[in-house]
Amino acid sequence: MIDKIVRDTADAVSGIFDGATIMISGFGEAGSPVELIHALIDHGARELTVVSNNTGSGHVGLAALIENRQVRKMICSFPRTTNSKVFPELYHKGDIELELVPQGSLAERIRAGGAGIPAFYTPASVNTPLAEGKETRVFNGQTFVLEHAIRADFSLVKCHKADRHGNLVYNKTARNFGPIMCTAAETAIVQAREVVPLGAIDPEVVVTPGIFVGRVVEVRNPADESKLVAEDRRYPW
Amino acid sequence: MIDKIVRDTADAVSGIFDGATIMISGFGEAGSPVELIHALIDHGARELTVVSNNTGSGHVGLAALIENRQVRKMICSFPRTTNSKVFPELYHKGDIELELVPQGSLAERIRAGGAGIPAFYTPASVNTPLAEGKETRVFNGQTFVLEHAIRADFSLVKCHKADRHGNLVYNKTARNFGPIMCTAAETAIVQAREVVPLGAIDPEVVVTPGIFVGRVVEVRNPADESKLVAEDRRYPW
Amino acid sequence: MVNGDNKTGWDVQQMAQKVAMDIPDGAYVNLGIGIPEMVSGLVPEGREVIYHTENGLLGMGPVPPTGAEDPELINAGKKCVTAIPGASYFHHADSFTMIRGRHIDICVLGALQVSETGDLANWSTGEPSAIPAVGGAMDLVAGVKTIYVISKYLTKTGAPKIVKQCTYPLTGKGVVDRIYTDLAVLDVTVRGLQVRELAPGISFEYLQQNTEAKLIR
Amino acid sequence: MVNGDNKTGWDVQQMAQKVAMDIPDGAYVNLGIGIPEMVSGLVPEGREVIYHTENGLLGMGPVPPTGAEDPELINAGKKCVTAIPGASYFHHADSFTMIRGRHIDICVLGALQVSETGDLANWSTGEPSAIPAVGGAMDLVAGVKTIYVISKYLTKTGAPKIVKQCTYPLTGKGVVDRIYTDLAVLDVTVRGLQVRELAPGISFEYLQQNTEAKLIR
Repeated sequence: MIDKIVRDTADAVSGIFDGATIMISGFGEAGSPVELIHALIDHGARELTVVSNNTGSGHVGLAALIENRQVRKMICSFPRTTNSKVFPELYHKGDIELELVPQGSLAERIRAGGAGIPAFYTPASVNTPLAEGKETRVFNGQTFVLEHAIRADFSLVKCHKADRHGNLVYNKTARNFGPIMCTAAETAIVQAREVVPLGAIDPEVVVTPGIFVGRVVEVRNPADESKLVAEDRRYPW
Repeated sequence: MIDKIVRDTADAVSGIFDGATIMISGFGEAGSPVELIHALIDHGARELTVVSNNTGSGHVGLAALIENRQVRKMICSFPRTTNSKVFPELYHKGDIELELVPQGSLAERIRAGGAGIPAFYTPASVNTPLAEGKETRVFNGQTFVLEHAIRADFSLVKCHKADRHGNLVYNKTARNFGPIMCTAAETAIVQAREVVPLGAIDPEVVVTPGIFVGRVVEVRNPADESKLVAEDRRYPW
Repeated sequence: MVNGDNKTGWDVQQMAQKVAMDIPDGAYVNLGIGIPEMVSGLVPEGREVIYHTENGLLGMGPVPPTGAEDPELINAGKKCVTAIPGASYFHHADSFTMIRGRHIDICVLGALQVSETGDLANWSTGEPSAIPAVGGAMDLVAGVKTIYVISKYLTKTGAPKIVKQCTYPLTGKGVVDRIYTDLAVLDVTVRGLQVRELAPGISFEYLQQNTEAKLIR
Repeated sequence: MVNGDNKTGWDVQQMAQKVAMDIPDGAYVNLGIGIPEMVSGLVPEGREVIYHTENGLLGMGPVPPTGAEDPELINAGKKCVTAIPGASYFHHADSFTMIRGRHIDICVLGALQVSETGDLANWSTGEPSAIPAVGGAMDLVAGVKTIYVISKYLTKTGAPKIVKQCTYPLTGKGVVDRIYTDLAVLDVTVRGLQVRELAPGISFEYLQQNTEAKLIR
C-alpha cells in the first residue's frame, strides 16, 4: 500500500544529509514551509545548497536556517526582502555564497530539472552581467543564453491539501514554486494544512500528482511568518 | 470589455490563411475539435501545416481535412490509428509530407513554443533514425539531442467549459495537448461544451488561463468521432 | 530458420503474470500498447501499483463495464479505461515530465527485436512501404528507470527476436533491463543476456541455438 | 549637476495616470514593484485590463480592506491583494511562460537609468556593498511585448536618469518602448528619444540640457 504520510516534521526531514541541495518553496512567506525548515534546523544537516526565491525574513524559517549556519550557498532571484537581516550580514562577511538567477530562469531551470531536460535556451539576461560566462546562441536572429537544469536531493514544500498518494492542491499564490520543486527533487517533502482521504481531491484539480511526492506531513495550523517576524521571534525558540 | 466568445464555428476559424501552421488538439478522438475542423473545411484554407498527435480516423474531422487536400504537411508522433485510411493513402502517393516526432518531444516542443524557449535538449531519440541530422550534445556523460520549439499561427482546441476571458477547463484525458497548444499559437481558437459566466470557474482549477486564448465558441453537443467513423460518415456531409 | 513451436513454453497470460510478479508494491508503471496492457489485471493481492498512461492520466483503472465507457477517458492505446481514487489528469507536457524526468519506475513494452546489449527496436520494420509511427516509445525508453520487454522469443516465422545487433531502426540504445519471453526470462547484463528463468521443457541450449546473442547461464 | 526641482512637472500620480491612459481595453499588464503598482487604480472607466503578477496570479484585483488580507494572496511586491472574477492561479514556470512567451502585452517598470537606445538598468547600482537582487525584471523585459518605464527624469541628487549609455548593470538591451517621467513622456525610436509630451512649464531645451541622450522634438 502506498502511504506517504509521515508522523511528524522530524520524520519528514529525516535522512537529509550534510552537503545536500535543498529546494524550498515560497515567494516571501507565501508558500514557505516554515515548520519543515524548523525541523531541518533541529535535524542539523549542514553545508546545504538552498534553492529558494528569497532568503527569508527576520529570524525564523529560511532566515533562521541561514542564521544557524547550515547553508553554504543560496541560489535565488531576490535575496533581499523588507525584513531580511540574516542573509545580508553573512553575505557581506563572505560567509555565504550567492548564485543570482533571473526569476523566470530559476523557475524554468527547476522545471527542466524535473522534466529530464538538461539545458535550454532563454532570452532573459542576454547582454547583462548575469549572462557573463554563459554560452549564447542565435536563433532566428535573436540571441539566447544557455541555462542548465537544477535538481535537488530534497524539496521542502508547503501545500494546502494532500492525500496518502501525495496528490496535492495549493492555496492561491502560495502555489508559486511548490509544484515545480516537487518534480525536481529526489525526495519531495511536503507539509499540508490538511491530509484528506484518497479520492477526496477531484482528479481534475490535482496540481501536483502524487508521483512527484515522497513524504507528506500534516501541519494543521502553520505559522504566519510575518507575525513571527513582527514579534521578533527567533528559531530555535 | 474582454469578450472572446464568438457566435459560431465559422466566425471562430475566420482569418485562417493559406499556408498557415495549425495545431489541433486531441489524442485520437479524445479532445479532437471536430466541429472546428469541419468549419475549417468549409472555410477552405489550403497548404496548411498541421501539428497534431495523430492523423484522424475515417472520413471526418482531421482525416476529412486531409482528404480535402488542405494539408501540405503533418507534424505528429503517431500517424496511424485503427481507422486511419486517408493519411496512409496520400502518404504512399507522396501527396503529403510527414515530420515524425517522438510524442514527448512533440509535447515539449509545443510547450517551448508557448514559453519563449527557442530550443532545448532531450534524451529521447538519441541513437535512433529520428535524431539523424540533429545536433547532439553531452551533459554529465549522457548524450542529448537539440530540439526546436514549434509555434503555430492558430490552434484549434476542444475543452469542457470556458468563460468570456477564455479561461478553460477540460474533461479527463481529453485535456492532452489542448493546454500547451493554446500557449503556442498566435491565436488559440477553442470550442467549449459550455460557456459559463465569468467567475463560475474557480481560479484554483483553471487549466488554461484566458491570456492564452483568442476565441471561444460554444459547441454544446460535440460529435462523438468514433460513432461517425462507425457509421462511415463523410465530411462535408 | 528454427522450430518456432512453443507449446512447451509459457503462454501470453503466463508471461504477463511473470511481469506482474516483478512489479513491487507502490511502483509507478507505464504499460505499452498490446500484450503489456494485460499486466495491469494480474497484480498480486496486497500490492498497490499506480498505472500511468502518457495521454494524461496517473491512476488508470480497469476497463469500464459495457455502456459506461467515456470516449474522453482512454489509455495510450485509445481504449476506454477508468480512473481509480487518487487519480489525476494532466496535459501532455506534464505527462512527459513524469516520463523523461525519471519519475516512472517501470515501463513494459513490446518488441520487434532486442539486442544482447539491451538495444530495443519496437516502432518500425524500416520497410519503405510502412508508415512510420513512434508515439511515446522513444521518450519512455529514454526516461523510465527500468524497462521490461514482453515478447515472444521468436517471430511468427521462427526468426530470432533476441539478436546480437538489431537490424530494425532503434527505439533506444542499451535501454532494456529484462526480457520476458515465452521460453525464458532474460536479464541484460554487461556480460550478456543472463537467463533468469527457463520455461518448463526449454533448455538453455535450445535458447542459445535460436539466437546469435550471447546468453549466460 | 543640474536643477532637480520639478515643481513645474507632473507628480507621481499624474505620471501613473498617463501610463493608465495608454493601456488599451483588454490588455494583459504586468506592473513592477513600487510606483508602477499605482497604475492599476487609475484605469479609465469602461476599460477591462487584466493584471498579471509573476508570483502566480492572472486577474489581480485591488488591495483588500484591512482585516480581509490573506498572506497567501500577494503580489510580486509581497503586498496583500485580491483576485477578480475570472482570475486564475498557476505555478512559477507557467507564470513565466506567460512572460517569456510574449503573452503579456505591457509591462510597467521603474528605472535607475534608461539609455537613448532603450537599454534599461533597474536592478543594481553595481556597488560592491549592495546585495544584487534581480527578481523577474530580466524575464519581463526579454518577453513582454511593450515595456513602459515610469521614473523621475532626474535622480534625487539631480543627476540624469535618461542617459546616452547606462553606467549601471543592464536589465536588458534595447527593451524600453516609452518612458513616463515627471517632465515629459518620451518614445524610444531608432533616431533617438522622441518627446511625445512635455509637462506644463517644461521646455524641450530644459530636457535636453539635463541629458546627454539624443532627444528629438
